[in-house]
Amino acid sequence: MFRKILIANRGEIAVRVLRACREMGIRTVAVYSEVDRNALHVRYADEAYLIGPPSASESYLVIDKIIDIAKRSGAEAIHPGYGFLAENPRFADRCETEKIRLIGPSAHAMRTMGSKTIARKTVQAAGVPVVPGTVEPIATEEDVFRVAKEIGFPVMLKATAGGGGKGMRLVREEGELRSSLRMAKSEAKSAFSDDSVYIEKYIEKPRHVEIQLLGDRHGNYVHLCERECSIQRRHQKVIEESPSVIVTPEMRAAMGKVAIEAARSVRYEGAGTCEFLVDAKRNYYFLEMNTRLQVEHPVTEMVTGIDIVKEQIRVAAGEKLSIRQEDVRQIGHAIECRVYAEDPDRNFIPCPGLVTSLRTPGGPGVRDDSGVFEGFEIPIYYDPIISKLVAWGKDRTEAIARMKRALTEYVVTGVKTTIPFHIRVMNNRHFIEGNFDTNFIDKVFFKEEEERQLENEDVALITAAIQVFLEERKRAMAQKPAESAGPVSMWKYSTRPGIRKLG
Amino acid sequence: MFRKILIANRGEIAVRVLRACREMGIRTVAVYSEVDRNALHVRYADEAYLIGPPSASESYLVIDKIIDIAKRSGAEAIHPGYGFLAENPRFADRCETEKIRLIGPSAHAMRTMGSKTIARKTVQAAGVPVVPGTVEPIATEEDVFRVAKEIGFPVMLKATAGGGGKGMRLVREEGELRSSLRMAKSEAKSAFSDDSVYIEKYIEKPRHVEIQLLGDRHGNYVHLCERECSIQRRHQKVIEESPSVIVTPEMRAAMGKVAIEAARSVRYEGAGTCEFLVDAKRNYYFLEMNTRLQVEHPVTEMVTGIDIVKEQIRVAAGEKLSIRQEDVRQIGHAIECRVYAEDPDRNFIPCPGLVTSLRTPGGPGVRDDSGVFEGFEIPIYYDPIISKLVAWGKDRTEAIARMKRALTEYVVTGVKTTIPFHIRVMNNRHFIEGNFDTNFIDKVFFKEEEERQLENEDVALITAAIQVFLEERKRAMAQKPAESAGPVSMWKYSTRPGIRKLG
Amino acid sequence: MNYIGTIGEKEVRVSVRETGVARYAVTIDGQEHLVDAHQVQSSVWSVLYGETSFEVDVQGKDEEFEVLISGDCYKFTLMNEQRRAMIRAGGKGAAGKAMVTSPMPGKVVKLLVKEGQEVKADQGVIVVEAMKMENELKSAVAGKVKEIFVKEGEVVESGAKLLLVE
Amino acid sequence: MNYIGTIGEKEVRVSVRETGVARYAVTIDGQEHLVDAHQVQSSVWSVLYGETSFEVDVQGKDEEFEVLISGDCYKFTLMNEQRRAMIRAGGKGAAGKAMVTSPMPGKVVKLLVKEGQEVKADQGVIVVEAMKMENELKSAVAGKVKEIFVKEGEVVESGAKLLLVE
Repeated sequence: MFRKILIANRGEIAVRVLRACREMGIRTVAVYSEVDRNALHVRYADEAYLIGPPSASESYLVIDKIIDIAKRSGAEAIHPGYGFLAENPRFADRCETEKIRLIGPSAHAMRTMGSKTIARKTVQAAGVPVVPGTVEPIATEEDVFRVAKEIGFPVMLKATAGGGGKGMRLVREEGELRSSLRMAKSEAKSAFSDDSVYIEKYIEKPRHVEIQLLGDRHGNYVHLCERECSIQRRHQKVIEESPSVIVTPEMRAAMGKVAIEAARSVRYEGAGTCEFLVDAKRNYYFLEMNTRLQVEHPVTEMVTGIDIVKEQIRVAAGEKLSIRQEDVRQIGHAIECRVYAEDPDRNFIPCPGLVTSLRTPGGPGVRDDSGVFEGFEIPIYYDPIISKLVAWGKDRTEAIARMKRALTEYVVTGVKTTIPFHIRVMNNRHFIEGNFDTNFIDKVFFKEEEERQLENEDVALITAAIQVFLEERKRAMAQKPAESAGPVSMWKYSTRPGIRKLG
Repeated sequence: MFRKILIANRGEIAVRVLRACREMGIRTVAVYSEVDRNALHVRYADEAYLIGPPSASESYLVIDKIIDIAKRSGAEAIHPGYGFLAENPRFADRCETEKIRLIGPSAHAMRTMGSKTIARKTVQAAGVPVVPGTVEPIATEEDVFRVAKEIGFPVMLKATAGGGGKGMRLVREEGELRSSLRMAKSEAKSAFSDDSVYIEKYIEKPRHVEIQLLGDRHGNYVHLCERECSIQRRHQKVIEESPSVIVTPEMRAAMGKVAIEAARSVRYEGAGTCEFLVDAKRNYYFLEMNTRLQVEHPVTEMVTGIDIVKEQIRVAAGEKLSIRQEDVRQIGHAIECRVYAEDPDRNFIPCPGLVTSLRTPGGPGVRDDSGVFEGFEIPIYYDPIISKLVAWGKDRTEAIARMKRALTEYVVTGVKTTIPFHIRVMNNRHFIEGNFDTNFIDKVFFKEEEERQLENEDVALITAAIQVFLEERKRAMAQKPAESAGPVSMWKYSTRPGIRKLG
Repeated sequence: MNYIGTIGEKEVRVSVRETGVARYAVTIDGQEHLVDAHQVQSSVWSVLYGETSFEVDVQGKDEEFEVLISGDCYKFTLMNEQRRAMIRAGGKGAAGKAMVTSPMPGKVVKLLVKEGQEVKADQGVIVVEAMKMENELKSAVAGKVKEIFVKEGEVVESGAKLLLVE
Repeated sequence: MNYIGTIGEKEVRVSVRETGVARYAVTIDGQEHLVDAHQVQSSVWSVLYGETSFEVDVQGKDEEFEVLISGDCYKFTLMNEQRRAMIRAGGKGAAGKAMVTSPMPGKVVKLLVKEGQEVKADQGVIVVEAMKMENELKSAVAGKVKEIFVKEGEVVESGAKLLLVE
């Protein structure tokens, strides 16, 4: 087993990996940019190295710097988390050259699956159904227009190197195509340093179901059942759960088998995920394979009891998987809500800033994977994720009730968060009934929300008025003695009952 | 099912019950004393009623007040938590008279099991082995001396109405007997309004193992396996775990069966616990039955996935138990550390006060049941419990590693806590090996701790020195301009590099 | 103290009177509400209205409030009566409709218009990146770009003026 | 700044110099240590000593410190050199050995001695209850009870003088 691991990431996922290492007795090395000096990952690690300015392209994305720190610190392995260098085959190549173990699949597996077009080709060849579309990146604007018209609108533009909703645009009609293409390419360029995009037919009312996989160097594979991630905004997952309400045992077994075949085709090692779109008739189409730890891995951990990060580390060290397929049990139901520093009432605009107070939920069946603390300034440079809140219940009903309970306990002030949004989703009839698809948030939820009557307007107004009242009095108290500093004005104040106490 | 429940308690256990109610969609009524206005249980409840001054005997223990609030609020049931009125048969009687459902066993069960002497008699009659000693409270000081000499020292003095280590004293030799008796009686009087005590033979090197039970009104019983609670200080449990390292499957089945028989003998309803002492040869002796929800119930919830509080509420509403014995599975291993506001380095002296900062641990397998928040003033009037931290792992090794990891993440400042103590226990070789008894903390652990070399004295000294340095400079900056308010002195300061920045 | 609350189109008169320690009588359009309100954590209040318990998070900037109760967000303005009278008299507060401001801290990635250019209502005029997402900001009104206050590549604060359309 | 640290029987000389933003050179008995130290939450510090990362909780009252690192508690005093010189000259700090003080806030349940009574070292003299646990406090020295400052039933603060044995 490794004695020391470098975690080439920040925020909640760096903390997640640090926790696994600490529990395994492995020493940890954190890297941090100038704005992250006080971040939790720096404080939880055994060692921490500064790697440059805030911009990720000058710090967390610089391969040379990460490799240099790994060597200086004597780290034998690097865990890339998700994002940043996690699916960068050049980084995987470099680690191999430098004889540092990258905790993840081979560069070959990354390249094959990382290019969505090659991945589609590979999987299609193995007989797995894929969504109609191009299998090559599209070179010119003319081609984009031509192919889009061939497949027929609506179409999806997707970054070849993409992930996490970046570089992705839904185009409903030809008039939107040009500007969407520009945005998708520009986002792709800045997120992945690669602006190539491809086109897919857009499937109406699809549900997003994915299979979590683990593989080792010895050719063993297990799947850890499915997660459903249909609750999305801007094509980015915000709520995930396991099991999925639409997946039957037969479907689970079939999808698991297909996913393992896909993994086997690239001799996949470590943790990975095959994503599928499922249409209204429960047909599933391979979408892509994520060759990294997923943001939403905790829901699978909650229902299976398997620590996916520890398994990643073990197989990277050459060990065999500690579980066989028949040991995998999906017990109860887990839901994850991604808590972002965003304003859900203003189209999820990012709201970085200082966390002025924080109260995390606790009690039975609740897990919070957080990267912030009271007094932390959420930087503008990175993903605005605050934490991932996960609730487990013996069934979906209990999991939803528990999640709602935990969300109402969760207090984050100073920045706007998606917590209120999640509470409203947990209260939504369609969500509770399991009746939704990937368009649910944009198309159904917000419309229903607009019509909902709010109950406590009086209490809101009363409390705000009291706060204003006290603030005004405080200001008055602070100014008055200075302005007319005579004893008379002081006396005048002190005779008004109750005033002094609270000034 | 009930529509509204009153929770006649405070702190973490009130919060625990509130969480269950909220998840079940039941409205909640909190009661609070004058010092608890801002407490979490008041804020998490749907309704909250002031019931008097801080002293529990004028608030949380006053039956009339609790009943009055239940009626005013329209609560159909009362959950008493643990402590306060939880095992008070007069309260149970009163609830019955008033037609309010008490979530707990009948007054008869409480009376039988609540008197340790009657309980011993009852169980002994059924052939269950009990610890040698008196079965009646002892009337006079002379009798105490006579019986103690008959059984032979060491003996335990125990309050007949006791629990939680209160009114309990170990007496090793005759010379200590008189003062110990006085203390035990006085504590028993103030804690339970009943100063009667009895004597038991003290079993050397015993381990404390208990069986969690559930029973319903329809005569169904299940046991939820064992917890081991041998890590105690002042005869009070501080660390609990499930399973116990010394319990074999056969022993578990046998103890479970005996415990169910004990419960059946009083037609026990709800959640209860049979406590046993286990000697070095794995003989077990019935100690007592706790007719309430135990502090340490979460470890059982973590390994069985059963929400004990919800089951309590369901059976109190007349429903059948939702689980059969064959459904109960003990999966993995869970450990609980009770985090108290106490100074472990000064004989666990209580340290009430203001919680100036708080960071709760998170991540996989961690549950925190807390009753405090940043800015809360832990009152001097009640148990100094801050929270119960529980870690689950696939085996004991992982649970210990995870607990240690979680404890080092846990930050509570402003009051001293037992967190450092727990970290040291998790690092202790004997604890890790499972080699301990109820005397471990007092007899072994602290001696070993004294000999342990600390590693980071330099870092401690350096950091304290920096803090003093900055504080002194701040004070100097604040005073200087006022004392010699001329521009010269200001100028003098401003030329010293770096000073202004940090003032 | 007297305040004017504006909730959507509706205006209400609000007054606050302290009746004891942490106790207040708040009158809304003539109806008096008695509450026990404690500020428990930063902007979080524990409010007992009668015996009903609420946790209320009051986020307010200047006179604009967003109040959270159980995941519901209540938006309104609340202004001291005298202050409002003063502002009305001064005639302030009219401008700003045509000002495009940054809704979050971020970096200006691209200007889509030039000074003097005609724009339509709802036309994208500038792209601001925050946390790796690009956000195209639109002009609320049709008109001519009067002034551009930022350059491409510039880092801007939340609320920063970006450009003015008239 | 120069300080004297006292750890058990041992005395060390400590000096602190600021070398940059949140960077310090701390010398302990002549050996210089360079650290990067940020106060991140109340009394909690994030310290990078070289590249090794520590979370350090510094609880200090007057000159007495209890510092927590990974569950280990380091106790010592740290005093400004000049201040210590002054105190030594003034001859303060001798008394207090025979004073029984309350180690926690609580209520005096029972006085076990009367004024004028002879007590042995380690003899219980007073019972203080906090959080329903009774704590018998002992006299550190043998002698006579000179003065009792509290009555039974009285609520006392942490550190309150209870009685004096001479």
